[in-house]
Amino acid sequence: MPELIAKSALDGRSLTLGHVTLTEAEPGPITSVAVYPGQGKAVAKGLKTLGLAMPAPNSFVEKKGARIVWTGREQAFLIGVAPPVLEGAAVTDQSDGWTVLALSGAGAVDVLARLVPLDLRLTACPVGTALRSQVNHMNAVILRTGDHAFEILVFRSMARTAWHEIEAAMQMLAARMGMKF
Amino acid sequence: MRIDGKGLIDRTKPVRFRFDGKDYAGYKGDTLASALLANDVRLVGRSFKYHRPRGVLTAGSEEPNALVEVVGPSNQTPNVRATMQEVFEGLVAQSQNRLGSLRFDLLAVNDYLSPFLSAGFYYKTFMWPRAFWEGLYEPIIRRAAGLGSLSGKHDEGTYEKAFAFCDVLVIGSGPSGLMAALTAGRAGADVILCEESHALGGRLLSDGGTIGGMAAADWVASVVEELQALPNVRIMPRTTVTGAYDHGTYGALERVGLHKPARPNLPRECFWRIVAKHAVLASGALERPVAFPDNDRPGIMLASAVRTYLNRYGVVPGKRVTLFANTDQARATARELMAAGVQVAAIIDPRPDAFSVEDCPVHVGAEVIGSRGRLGLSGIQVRKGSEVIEIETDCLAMSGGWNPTIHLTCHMNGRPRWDEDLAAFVPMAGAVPGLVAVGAANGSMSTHGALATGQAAAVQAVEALGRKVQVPLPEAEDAPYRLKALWAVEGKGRAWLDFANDVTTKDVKLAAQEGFRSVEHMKRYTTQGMAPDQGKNSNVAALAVLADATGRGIAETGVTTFRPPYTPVSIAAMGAGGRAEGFAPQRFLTSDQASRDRGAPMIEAGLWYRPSYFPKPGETTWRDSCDREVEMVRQAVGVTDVSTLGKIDIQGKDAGRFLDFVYTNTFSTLPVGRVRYGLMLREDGLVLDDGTSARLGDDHYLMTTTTAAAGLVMRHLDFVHQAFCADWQVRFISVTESWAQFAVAGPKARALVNSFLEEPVDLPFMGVAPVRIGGVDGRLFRISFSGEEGYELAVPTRFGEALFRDLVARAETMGGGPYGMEALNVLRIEKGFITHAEIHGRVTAHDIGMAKMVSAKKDCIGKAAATRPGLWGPEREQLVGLKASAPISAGAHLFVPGTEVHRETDQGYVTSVCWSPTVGAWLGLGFLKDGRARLGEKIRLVDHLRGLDVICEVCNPVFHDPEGEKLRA
Amino acid sequence: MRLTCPLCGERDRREFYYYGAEDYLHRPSEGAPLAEWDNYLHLRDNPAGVTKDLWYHEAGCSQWLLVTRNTVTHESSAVELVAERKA
Amino acid sequence: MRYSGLKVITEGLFGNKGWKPAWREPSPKAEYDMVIIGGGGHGLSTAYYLARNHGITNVAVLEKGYLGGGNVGRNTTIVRANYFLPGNSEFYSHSLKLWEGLESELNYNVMHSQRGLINLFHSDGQRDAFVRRGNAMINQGDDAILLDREGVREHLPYLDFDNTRFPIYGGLLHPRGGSARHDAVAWGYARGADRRGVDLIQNCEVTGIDIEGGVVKGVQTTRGVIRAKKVGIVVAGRSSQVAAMAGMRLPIESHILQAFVTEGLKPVINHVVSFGMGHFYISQSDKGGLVFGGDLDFYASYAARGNLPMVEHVMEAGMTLMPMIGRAKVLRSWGGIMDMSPDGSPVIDRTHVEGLYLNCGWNYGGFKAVPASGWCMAHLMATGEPHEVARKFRLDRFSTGHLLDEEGTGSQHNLH
Repeated sequence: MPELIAKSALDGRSLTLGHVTLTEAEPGPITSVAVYPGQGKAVAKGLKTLGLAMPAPNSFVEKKGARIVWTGREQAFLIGVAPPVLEGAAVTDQSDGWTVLALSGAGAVDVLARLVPLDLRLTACPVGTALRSQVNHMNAVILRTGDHAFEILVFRSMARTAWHEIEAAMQMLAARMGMKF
Repeated sequence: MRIDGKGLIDRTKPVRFRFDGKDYAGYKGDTLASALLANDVRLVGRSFKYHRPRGVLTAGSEEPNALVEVVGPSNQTPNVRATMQEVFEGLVAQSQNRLGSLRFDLLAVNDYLSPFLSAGFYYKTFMWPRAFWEGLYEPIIRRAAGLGSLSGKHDEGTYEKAFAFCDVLVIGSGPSGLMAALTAGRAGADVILCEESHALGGRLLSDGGTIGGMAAADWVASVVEELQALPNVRIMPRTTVTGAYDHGTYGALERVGLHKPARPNLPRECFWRIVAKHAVLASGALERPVAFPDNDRPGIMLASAVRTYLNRYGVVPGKRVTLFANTDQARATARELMAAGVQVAAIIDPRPDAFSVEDCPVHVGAEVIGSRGRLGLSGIQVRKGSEVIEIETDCLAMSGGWNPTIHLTCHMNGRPRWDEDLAAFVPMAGAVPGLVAVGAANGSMSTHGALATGQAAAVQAVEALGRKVQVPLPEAEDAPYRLKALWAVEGKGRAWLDFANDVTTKDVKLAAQEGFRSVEHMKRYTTQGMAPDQGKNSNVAALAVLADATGRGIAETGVTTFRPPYTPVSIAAMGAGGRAEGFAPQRFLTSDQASRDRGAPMIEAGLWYRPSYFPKPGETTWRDSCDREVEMVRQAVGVTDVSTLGKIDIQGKDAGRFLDFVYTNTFSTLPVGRVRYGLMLREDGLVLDDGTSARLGDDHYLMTTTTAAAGLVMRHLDFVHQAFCADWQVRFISVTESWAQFAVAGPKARALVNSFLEEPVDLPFMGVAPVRIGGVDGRLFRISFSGEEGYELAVPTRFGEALFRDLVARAETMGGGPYGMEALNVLRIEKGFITHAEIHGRVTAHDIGMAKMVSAKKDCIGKAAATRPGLWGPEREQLVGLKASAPISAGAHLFVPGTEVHRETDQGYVTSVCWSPTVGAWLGLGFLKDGRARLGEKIRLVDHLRGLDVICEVCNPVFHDPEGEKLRA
Repeated sequence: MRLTCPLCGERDRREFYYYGAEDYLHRPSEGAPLAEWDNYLHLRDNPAGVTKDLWYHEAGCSQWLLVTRNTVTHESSAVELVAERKA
Repeated sequence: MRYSGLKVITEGLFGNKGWKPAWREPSPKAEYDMVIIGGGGHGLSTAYYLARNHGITNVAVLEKGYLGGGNVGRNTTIVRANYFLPGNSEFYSHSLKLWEGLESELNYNVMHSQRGLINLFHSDGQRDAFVRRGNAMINQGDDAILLDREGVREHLPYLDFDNTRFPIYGGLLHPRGGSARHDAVAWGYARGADRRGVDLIQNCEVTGIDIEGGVVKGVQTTRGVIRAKKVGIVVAGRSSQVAAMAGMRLPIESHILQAFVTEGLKPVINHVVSFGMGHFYISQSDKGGLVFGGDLDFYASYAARGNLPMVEHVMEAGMTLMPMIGRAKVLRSWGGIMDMSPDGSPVIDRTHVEGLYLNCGWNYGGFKAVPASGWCMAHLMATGEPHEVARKFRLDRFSTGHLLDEEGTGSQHNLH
């Protein structure tokens, strides 16, 4: 039985247009950690082995390539590293459930302003912010990873729609730029 | 005509455009209206009912008359305000609502029939003979009614929507708006300044005067320059704030590309949703016409409009201008015209105590009582005491004072307040939380009043944000605003209130006479205020006439409700992104491309796309392929992608207990490595969904839901968990997207599956086990939706496409292959398995023969409500199988043979149907009154829509392998 | 319209799913008479004024929220997590 | 005063001075045989049919605002009889028959235009559901035709057949479906009731219901006490508030339903069209405006105004289905207060108080029900027995489980 070949939803696609770049990122493992009631301490012990802890709401923490993202009440996604043994939590592999789109460049905030009902400017959304919201009609987890950079997690089966909608916003903004000069 | 030395247009940039087939020239910065007036074109449209000639009345978005169609390369836009459409090279526009040419509109005959077409006439006639309404009268009325025309072609234009957030939203960039933005901007607040026009400054661009010792236009330029330099201020020209919604949310429409030829990806318009902590309404005021007899001829305009065309566009709408106004401020129009060398024939001022200093005839205590000129003004009659004066004039500038632009403050049902001194409605403070009206919008009519109130509102907002600011107030004119209200002038001839909908003062009086005395009744009966200008030019005058006709004060008569949008907004802008596939996300299977490569038509299943069938050469209809695929599964082996089914990973000590609470049957006793079919009810006792749940470990279950109900079930589980068992040791998350899952069914299924496993496994029916496939950890379930020996093989989604291609290729070497939704449907009908066609939200466990699955030993969601008497008994329609030799159809109804086919004799209906190659007959599933007690009966199936009337046999829904030997082989 | 989720912060209404009045939290105990179920499922105060109802932060943290708000002015004065609500 | 084309001409020749008020404006008497609370479409038609069918004219209709100011003035004016559950199908069938004679019955042009209503479907499953509905309509004696994709294209060529997100499989054509002028229906029934002696009393809000020994005695109002032997509650979105005055808690939740009208356009849409994959329905009024609506705002509210998320969803639905309306501009948006019931069907029934009757639960469908609702409420109040076609609209059906759930979405009030 030959090895099964892996394929990402968008085959690592990339696009640069009007000061903004959109690429499909390769996040590595994604694991959901959901703490059982009263089991916070046990889980903290497990996470400490990675130098991490359950993150505060709307935030994510990154240490040596391992990132832990707040995704709900007593719940987080561990990204980029294999999960340690975690007593006191429901641990579920989510690696294949999400497509991660990296959006960077000076116009990134303006692009997302076309699709996300949130203030994503640096003042309101500093580096280290993790917001569960929407990209147009799709649920998404939005990470502010740099002064001009975001990573957006969408359901893998909707990756094409997410890409198409972000690209359309980039094209309209580029056309607006063209109009000014 | 164009005059020199005036206007903010760019005379170095001529622009050619076309109107009604004729070419004209204007300049960059002109609107279509100013450019037409520069070319002495006064007639631009025809009114709605009487098709009277219409000319430009205003210089802004409140224009009721100059509505034109702008014709683009691939589409046209109706009802465009010529006063807002900036001219660009190659602009093509045409007048609308005319039969024949604009000068000779055949429908103008209606004007001669006007005595018979007064307000509400159509309610009193057209009733006889009945067929004539739809056959004759309505088509004629619809043809004459309406204004502009849609092209009927798809709107391929680019449109955009966007969100914005700020501390202070300033609406309008006149003196009060600029002062508010400057104050808040200097305080470092996060400011958005929206301006409807393409240039900032509001009426300062027309009224001139000085601010802080500088010419108004220079002051505007200096403030705008400073605002543009402030990083915390965003200026949004060509953007109208159209609606105030809850909690500081505002809708705004930006005209992005309408002033340019179409360009790829450049949006025509962008609809903004702006969230503001504080908002300052600096929308100014709109000048009021006066309802004197025949006040609607082209050439009769608002005084401020004449002044704007002069100062902002260097255009004078006539050669001999007269002014009819009841305020001191309006005199400026006459003085500035004279200063520009334009002849002013006369000033008519109804105020007996008015001054007269201008060196032209000034008639004090006089009123205009009539006008002449078929397609444009040529003269007016003026009454002064008992004397009537005839004046030759081709442009009459009129002003009945000003109405503060209060609309946004009323968008949350807030009623405005009548101010007797201003003779106008002003906003009720706090009517919209967080919104403060300033300047003329709040009745402060002078430039000083505007600057002061604009600054004060900004200071209040800034201090609420915890900031401090000190901005000196520049000195400006603070003339008193003194007027004697003048709504209408008695006289021979009709006096027009609503220029577009042709509503006269007589119509308003007729409404009162016929009992339509409430202002809401009057509006609906006369259609006053229901035209494109939304009553901006007529509402207040009309209710004043109504108040007078019903012996009440204006305050007591009250005003109708302003509602969004402030100015009309295109459906395409508010629906931006919705066109074509943008309306809803698309979800693709990993096997999508492989299926399309095999020519499978993909059909919608919720948001997903699933293959319908896999045509082979020589197969002409879907049935050919479907029958083959069914036989292939029954005799060899079939592969199909089932990844769309909802999959929810449930863990914790109380996971089993939780499943017991949401399923009717018991899962806490399910052994590890086994799978069980579960039925889930809504709390009202009717079936919500069904599916299998597997126990992967002591504290680990995997629930499967139908594709249709995946989101519904997830939300339901979250509610039950958080509302009733938040403290239980159970957590769950969707893994639908994490696994690609393929059903393998048929006599050779086991052989095919084992050929993929690193170690073959002997799985009992309804068993589950972890497996290794091609170096990958997967799961194998032994469950069947086809009735054949069946498995479902799941691997992480990234390997889905590879596994599907390999599975299908190998299946084909064994006489099998892929099968689609049509075959899947036939297989499950043959086996009597239900889908949401059967559990359509109105059926109980009893109805589908699963009452015994409702465990007696435990409570569960829906169990109690399911005991309601109306949900039991022979009257209920129960799930049955139907078999027939002739074609039958889903949606048909069932009757006892020989009875009359009518609602009272209706015995039930058919939900699913197929031709069964396995059984060699037409099979169906349906619901029949007391069905389970009538197996073996003959029943008559009637489908009027498809012309079917077939006798069927009522039978057990499981047609194929009722004992299930194949499943357990 | 905006709603403040206790975890995610203030969000546009489009991120939430509305279920109904808080009556849905008071599920009758096992064996309760059908009249209690009629109350639980159907009968409502439906006030024109302050009420408490159930919203689900569907696009956010998937938490069910108990919101105290006014059905005439749409003002919302308090929001708490159903999972952590006071008894 | 009878209305007719001839009258319009004769009056027109004499300056229209002769037109009389469409209804009197009496002040309330101390006592009536019957009082109807609510001067909307259903209240006015109830009063009209009490007088016409049962000769009961000592009746007052009490309206807190102006006649026809509630939902009858805020809907998208669609008239249809395409329900499929027994209990509903006969009621709406009866209503449509009453609509078809309404102009001559009321001597008032309500502009009922049967231009045909098409419910589009976008999947095999949805087709079968509409076939079940169409057959039920024919079994009830009404009209339904199944159109395939090309059949829909013939009627509605402007739909987006190529790119729409949910392809058009076909449609269920209901030829007798159509629209009417909503205000004219309220005014027609008001004038009709007034001419038969019913007192229409505006600006008269009911503040209390007097009950002695389980029997209704009359009502308290802002214009004094009015005694009556029988009282009908016909106030749609305010049903809970008025029923509470009689100590009743109703299975009703009030919700906002937004509607929209565009600027006037030349004829471009000649049917009523309903989209199957998102609540969107549209028709063009005789004045040329496109009148359309969609879903509720989905939260309980009495604000009679909605918010942007649902506005945008409706516009997006319009753009995916018929992008040709993109350049039509929305002139006005407004909201009605819908009395949503747990199964989407209405209540026309007695109450636990003798002489007090309840008419509510109209969800999305109140406008087309105006004639039959009045007919059946009048029959119930006059005879004490429910009319045959409204027999299943019982108040207790939710506790007994005899549901009429057309949408099949269960007891959640806002899902119907």
